[in-house]
Amino acid sequence: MIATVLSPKVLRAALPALSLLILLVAVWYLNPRAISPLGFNLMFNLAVPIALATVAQMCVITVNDLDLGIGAYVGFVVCVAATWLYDTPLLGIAALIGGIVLYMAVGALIHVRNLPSIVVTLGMSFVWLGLAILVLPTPGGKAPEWLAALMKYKPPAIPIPGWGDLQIPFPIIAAVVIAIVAHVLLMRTSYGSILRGSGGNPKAIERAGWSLLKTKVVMFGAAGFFGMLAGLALIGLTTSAQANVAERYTLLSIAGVILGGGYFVGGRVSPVGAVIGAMTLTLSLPFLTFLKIPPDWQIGAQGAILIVVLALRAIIDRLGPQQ
Amino acid sequence: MSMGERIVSLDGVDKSFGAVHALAGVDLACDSGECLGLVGHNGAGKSTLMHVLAGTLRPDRGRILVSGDDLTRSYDVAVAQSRGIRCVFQELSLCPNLTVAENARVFHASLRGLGWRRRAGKLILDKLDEIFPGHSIAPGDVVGDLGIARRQMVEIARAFSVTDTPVKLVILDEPTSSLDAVLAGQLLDFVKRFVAAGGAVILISHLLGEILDTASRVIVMRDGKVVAGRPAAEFTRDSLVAAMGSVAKGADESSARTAKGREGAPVARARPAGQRNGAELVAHRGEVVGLAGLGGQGQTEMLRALFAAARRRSREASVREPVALVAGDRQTDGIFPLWSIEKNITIASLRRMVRGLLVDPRQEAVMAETWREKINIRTPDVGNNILSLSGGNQQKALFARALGSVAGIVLMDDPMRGVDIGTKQEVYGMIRAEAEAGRTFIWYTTEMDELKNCDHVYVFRNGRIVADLARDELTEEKVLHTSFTEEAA
Amino acid sequence: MIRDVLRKPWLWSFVAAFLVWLATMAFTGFKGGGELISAALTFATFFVIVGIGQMFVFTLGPGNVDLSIPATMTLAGSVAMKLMDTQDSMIVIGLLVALVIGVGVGIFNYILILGLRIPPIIATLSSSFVILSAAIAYGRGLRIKPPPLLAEFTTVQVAGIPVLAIAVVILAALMGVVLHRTIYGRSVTAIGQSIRAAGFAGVPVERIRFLTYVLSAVLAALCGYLFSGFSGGSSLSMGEQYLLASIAVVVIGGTSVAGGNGNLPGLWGAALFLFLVQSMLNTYQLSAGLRYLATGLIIIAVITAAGGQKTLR
Amino acid sequence: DTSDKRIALSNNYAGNSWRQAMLRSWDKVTKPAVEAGIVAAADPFTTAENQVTEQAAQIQNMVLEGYNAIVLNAASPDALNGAVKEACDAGVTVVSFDGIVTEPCAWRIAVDFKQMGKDEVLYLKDRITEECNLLEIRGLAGVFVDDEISKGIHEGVSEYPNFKIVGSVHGDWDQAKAQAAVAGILPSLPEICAVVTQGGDGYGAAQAFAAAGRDVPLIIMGNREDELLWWKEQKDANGYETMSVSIAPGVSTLAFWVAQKILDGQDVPKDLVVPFLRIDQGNLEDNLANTEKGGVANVEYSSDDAQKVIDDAKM
Ligand SMILES: Nc1ncnc2c1ncn2[C@@H]1O[C@H](COP(=O)(O)OP(=O)(O)OP(=O)(O)O)[C@@H](O)[C@H]1O
Ligand SMILES: Nc1ncnc2c1ncn2[C@@H]1O[C@H](COP(=O)(O)OP(=O)(O)OP(=O)(O)O)[C@@H](O)[C@H]1O
Ligand SMILES: [Mg+2]
Ligand SMILES: [Mg+2]
Repeated sequence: MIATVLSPKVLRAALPALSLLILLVAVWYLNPRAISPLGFNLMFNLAVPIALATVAQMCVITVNDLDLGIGAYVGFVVCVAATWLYDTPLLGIAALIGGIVLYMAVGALIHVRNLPSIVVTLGMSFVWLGLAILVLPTPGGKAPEWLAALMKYKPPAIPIPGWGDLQIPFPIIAAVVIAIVAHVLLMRTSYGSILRGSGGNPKAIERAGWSLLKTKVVMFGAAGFFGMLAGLALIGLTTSAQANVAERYTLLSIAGVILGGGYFVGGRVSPVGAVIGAMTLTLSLPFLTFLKIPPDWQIGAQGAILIVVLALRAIIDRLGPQQ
Repeated sequence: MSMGERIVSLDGVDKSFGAVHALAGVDLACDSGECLGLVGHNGAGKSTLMHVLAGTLRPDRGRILVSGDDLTRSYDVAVAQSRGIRCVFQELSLCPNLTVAENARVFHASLRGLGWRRRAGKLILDKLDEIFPGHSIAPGDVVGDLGIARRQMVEIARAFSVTDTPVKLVILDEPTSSLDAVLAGQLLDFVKRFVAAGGAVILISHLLGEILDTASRVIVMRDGKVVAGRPAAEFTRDSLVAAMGSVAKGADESSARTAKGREGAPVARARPAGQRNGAELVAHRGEVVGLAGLGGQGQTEMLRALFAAARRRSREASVREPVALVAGDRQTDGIFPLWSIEKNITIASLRRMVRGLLVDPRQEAVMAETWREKINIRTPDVGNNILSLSGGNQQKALFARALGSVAGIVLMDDPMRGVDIGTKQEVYGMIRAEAEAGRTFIWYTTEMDELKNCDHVYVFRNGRIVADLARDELTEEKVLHTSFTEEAA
Repeated sequence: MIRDVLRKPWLWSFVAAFLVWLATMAFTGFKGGGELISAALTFATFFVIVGIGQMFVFTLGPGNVDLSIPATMTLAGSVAMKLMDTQDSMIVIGLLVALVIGVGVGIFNYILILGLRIPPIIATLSSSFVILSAAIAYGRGLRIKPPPLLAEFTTVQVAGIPVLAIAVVILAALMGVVLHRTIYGRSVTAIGQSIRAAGFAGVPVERIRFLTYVLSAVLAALCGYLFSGFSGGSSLSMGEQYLLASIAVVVIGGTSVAGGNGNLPGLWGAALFLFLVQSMLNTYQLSAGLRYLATGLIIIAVITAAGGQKTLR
Repeated sequence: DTSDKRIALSNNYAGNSWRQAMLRSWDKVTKPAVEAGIVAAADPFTTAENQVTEQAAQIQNMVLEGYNAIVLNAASPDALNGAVKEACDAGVTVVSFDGIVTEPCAWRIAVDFKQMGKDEVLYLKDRITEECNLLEIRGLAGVFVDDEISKGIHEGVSEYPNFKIVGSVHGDWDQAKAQAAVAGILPSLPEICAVVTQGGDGYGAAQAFAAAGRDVPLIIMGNREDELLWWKEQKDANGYETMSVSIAPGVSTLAFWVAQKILDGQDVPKDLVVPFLRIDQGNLEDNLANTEKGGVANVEYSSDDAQKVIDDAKM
């Protein structure tokens, strides 16, 4: 029993959660006040858009592609939301749908012409940034009230007899919902198998009579959709926009997918892991703030923490035969 | 299903790949209730023909009729499936990242809605139980974690599983190449039952015994044409070989080899990790050492341990000469898919071909050309991409890679997978000659015929050596006996 | 013969670069065409240097990428400049130190990749943060001038052609020979197609991967050294544009992202193309938004025209 | 009394010499202040890349860590408003400088960037009266500071019709990028008589002109040492004349003192203004002598300077 629980396979699956837990303990050690509803709110609310962007990236990675444009796209959504969606909601909605459609078109183009996704999405990152600057040439704009309100939502406390009120922070609820939705869609539905299979062995999927064009378009469409949600969540938090606000999401989202146990090729991804990966990355920032490193080395410490978290993987791999 | 009903017929099918005329006016018909055996040398066009039949390749010319309807124009995978035609391809078609059950779902569009996972698992598990009793595969296993034999089993079971459309015809392209004798026997028994119940099977194999034993009718292909087609009973092993265009060599010629005395220090020795007693594998210079037993009993691991020991210190094994390996899983461990045949052959011998600091392209060309002729790799040009070769010819290229290298020890992981009978005989001869000249071979095979070429055979079971047979002790009974019952060796 | 050339994947990048040059010239009435080419050659040179290393890394197969190039450039540049302190006599020592830094970074990256089994993209990203921190701690962002002789070497031109560009053309040709004709190059392409098959074919996989990451870091360090000399000193942000550029140059140049298929002439075409697109859009005086938009669309158009890889079976 | 108060510096970018000088000035001024017991702590923090989202997270973490005041050089004037508001709600004093924020609850120590751009043209107007083609080098597209300076320049140009902007490129406040951008556009441009810049790009422009074999025009500089040095060389060789303007990195120390005074209970107006640091032909040598090798011309502020700025604003 214990042997199965501690088997490398199980440990590897539990690794993302384990890393997050270790980091949480470290944060708690440095600053006990942070482990509180307010603390979780402050530490994790920016994890919501990152988690959504990570799920978007994961959709693309599932079909063996990489999206280098997701950060710029989230920036585009932020700009549209802070301008058109605020002033003329219908136009805003149309632009957001247009964004998703463009994402699907990119997926179709990549499949039909058999193009390397890295270059196409790199090109798209310039396109999104350009569109964002055209929509909002200088920083500004205003978040639609409902979005700001949603992101500030405080769920009602749950009274627990003999202990007090349990206030579950909104970011935690949001992360759980995102993880469950993505997991069900990709891992539990029957078409989800086809989507992942088209990353694992596209030829086999095609030979079984499925359209690879469709799987690609669906996955890029899903990436566009989750990317859009990421942008909306972000503008709800920042309440005001700037074109390059989410540039960093591109690398963060890739790191999140990998931290969450995903691989670049072969359709091997884990939605729950990806969300946890995103939260781990987010949590590394407060950890570093509480650590009070001299500014010269603060940037390096961010690298070091990524290394440490990922090194856990090596330790577990050493325990048993590798895949 | 009624017997003798025409399921599918191909009329004058033509297919070319560039300069290669893979199919030249092939006619083929298959009726329900028959098992059609399809044989032919490597590159004869068997797989290409099956791709046409399965709808994955469109022929350049010719007609396709299914149950009497001319479907030439609209024929594709979906149409073939809706008409009950299934295919297990030579190169496996499972998604390694999905579970066994999910792979079943990929095949059956109707497996959806609530509870699809459970239904898919039951579907594939029932079929596996039916074909390969005692298989120990669970629906939740991820396919990538399974060995090549198990993957093949899953793929076969999947092809026979039924949801909404009945299965009329199943094409099996070298289904036994990765299975050991027991599993192959189970499969062929099942094929017989399936056919007896009114189904149809097209069976491709280079093991002529299997074909003669299982098929009701046999079709022989040569250079893209059907050259013979008669009831199986009218063929003998020799007439079949003759029809394929290979010169049959007497099987006894290989037994002419006499046992060598074992003396001096061995060039390789190894002990399986789980070995309890003192038994170990020992190979002397110039020996052909066989690893026998059922599939997946640790033979591959032994070869990998020996291979690793040649590079770094290892507790399990020690090796005193450079080694080369002919991998068992051609697709993932063998070929370099972007390279030409030539580069695929020379990769292990580049060190010899360096002039100054650079690899000499002329020497490369010479080596590739030499081996093309030596083991008859069918291609107009060794500069062509490796994937343009048929499966068996790809395997020959891998052979050339290992035999052409300077390695003193050649490890072979069931290397004859998909190699036609004529070539096999030639390769056996070559191995014997090389051994004579001082090269050592360690050869994992599940075929008795091949073990007869060995000087010394170790039988594996459960990851351990259970028998150690010198050449004069080697009999089929002994190998089978020790493969199944554990006893101290 | 002509058919062969037409099928080369790198051809498209040169065609694209030429078309962009024509489009720019159409705007100015063919004034300053030569100057523009000479400027393009100058800046493309630096893209090509890092592009070579990145290309070898890409050729190792999917998932392999070096994101630490910008930070390595910065560290090597700032350490070398501070050490040389504008003295001509220190030029060689500065170069050696820069190269040693490259080797060190390569080793560090590879320890993360092999020893800690961190996927290269994250490993090199993390190490780039550490390297940048080292550069900050050492150089404090101060901009020390290069020795005059180094500045001279990196900027001098012969008949409008920068000497450095000529040197790098030779370097690229040499690396092309290394890729296609040496055992090392063959091993890199083998690993890129199938790391397992390469191992079983006797390729020393880990040693080759190690050498490749070191090569990439050394070239980045060399680029940092030369570029500091060229632009009048190092700065902490000098590598920034080289992250995307090194990737773009490799893939637009026709190297397969799936690995196993490197391509050197294409680096030059793509590097020239990237620079010329920027100057074309600047010349057209488009607004920043339109300029980004056009850059993206042009990149996508070029890659679409060049087409993807065909697959057999 | 603020001896038990803790102040944090939130910086969003450390990748150029200006930011490095800013961090050093902070260190130089706050360390003695902490030692003297004026405040309990003055910790600097910086993010890895110039990103709004990371800085927002950083501010939130500072609130959690319990700082009494946050001195902020913001990556965006608006996009941090959410985080700043949260800090204010938690009772933290927020003082923004250089990159200021629009959130009303925060204090702003602003530089009139628009005026800075306009001043460049005003300087040119005094020097050049004939027809003159200008090349504009801008900063990072989509960023507030870039937009403001550019607006000022264009406003100035529209007032003096002898000036015409014939080309405009983005140099992202980086010598190397500016050099590449100028080199790329130069072949297509007519004779340029002056270059208007935003700081940190003048030397790159001079290099590009020299490489193209063109006459080096009048280039407005941005207080970097290499720019001043180059100017000095030209001045000694051929009497080259220009001016140099930028904001002093030491403004972070001004923000520190302002935050300290707010914590001390002083009534400080929300909007304060600091002048930019301008170097002219006459005081070039003095400034050059005071500038660190490879650094930026700088001034640091004392508590008294801060008091003076506050008092000025109250008038
Ligand atoms: N995609 C392709 N491109 C080029 N040539 C091909 C391709 N597919 C098959 N061929 C060629 O067509 C011929 C027939 O190949 P096929 O795979 O049908 O042979 P086979 O009879 O199945 O042989 P084996 O027993 O070795 O599997 C061979 O010469 C092969 O090289
Ligand atoms: N392509 C592969 N990827 C990962 N692991 C593999 C692969 N092929 C084999 N293995 C692993 O190697 C071990 C041996 O499997 P394999 O089926 O190759 O053994 P075998 O002795 O050659 O048996 P068989 O004759 O049935 O193929 C198994 O643990 C299997 O999971
Ligand atoms: Mg075949
Ligand atoms: Mg095997």
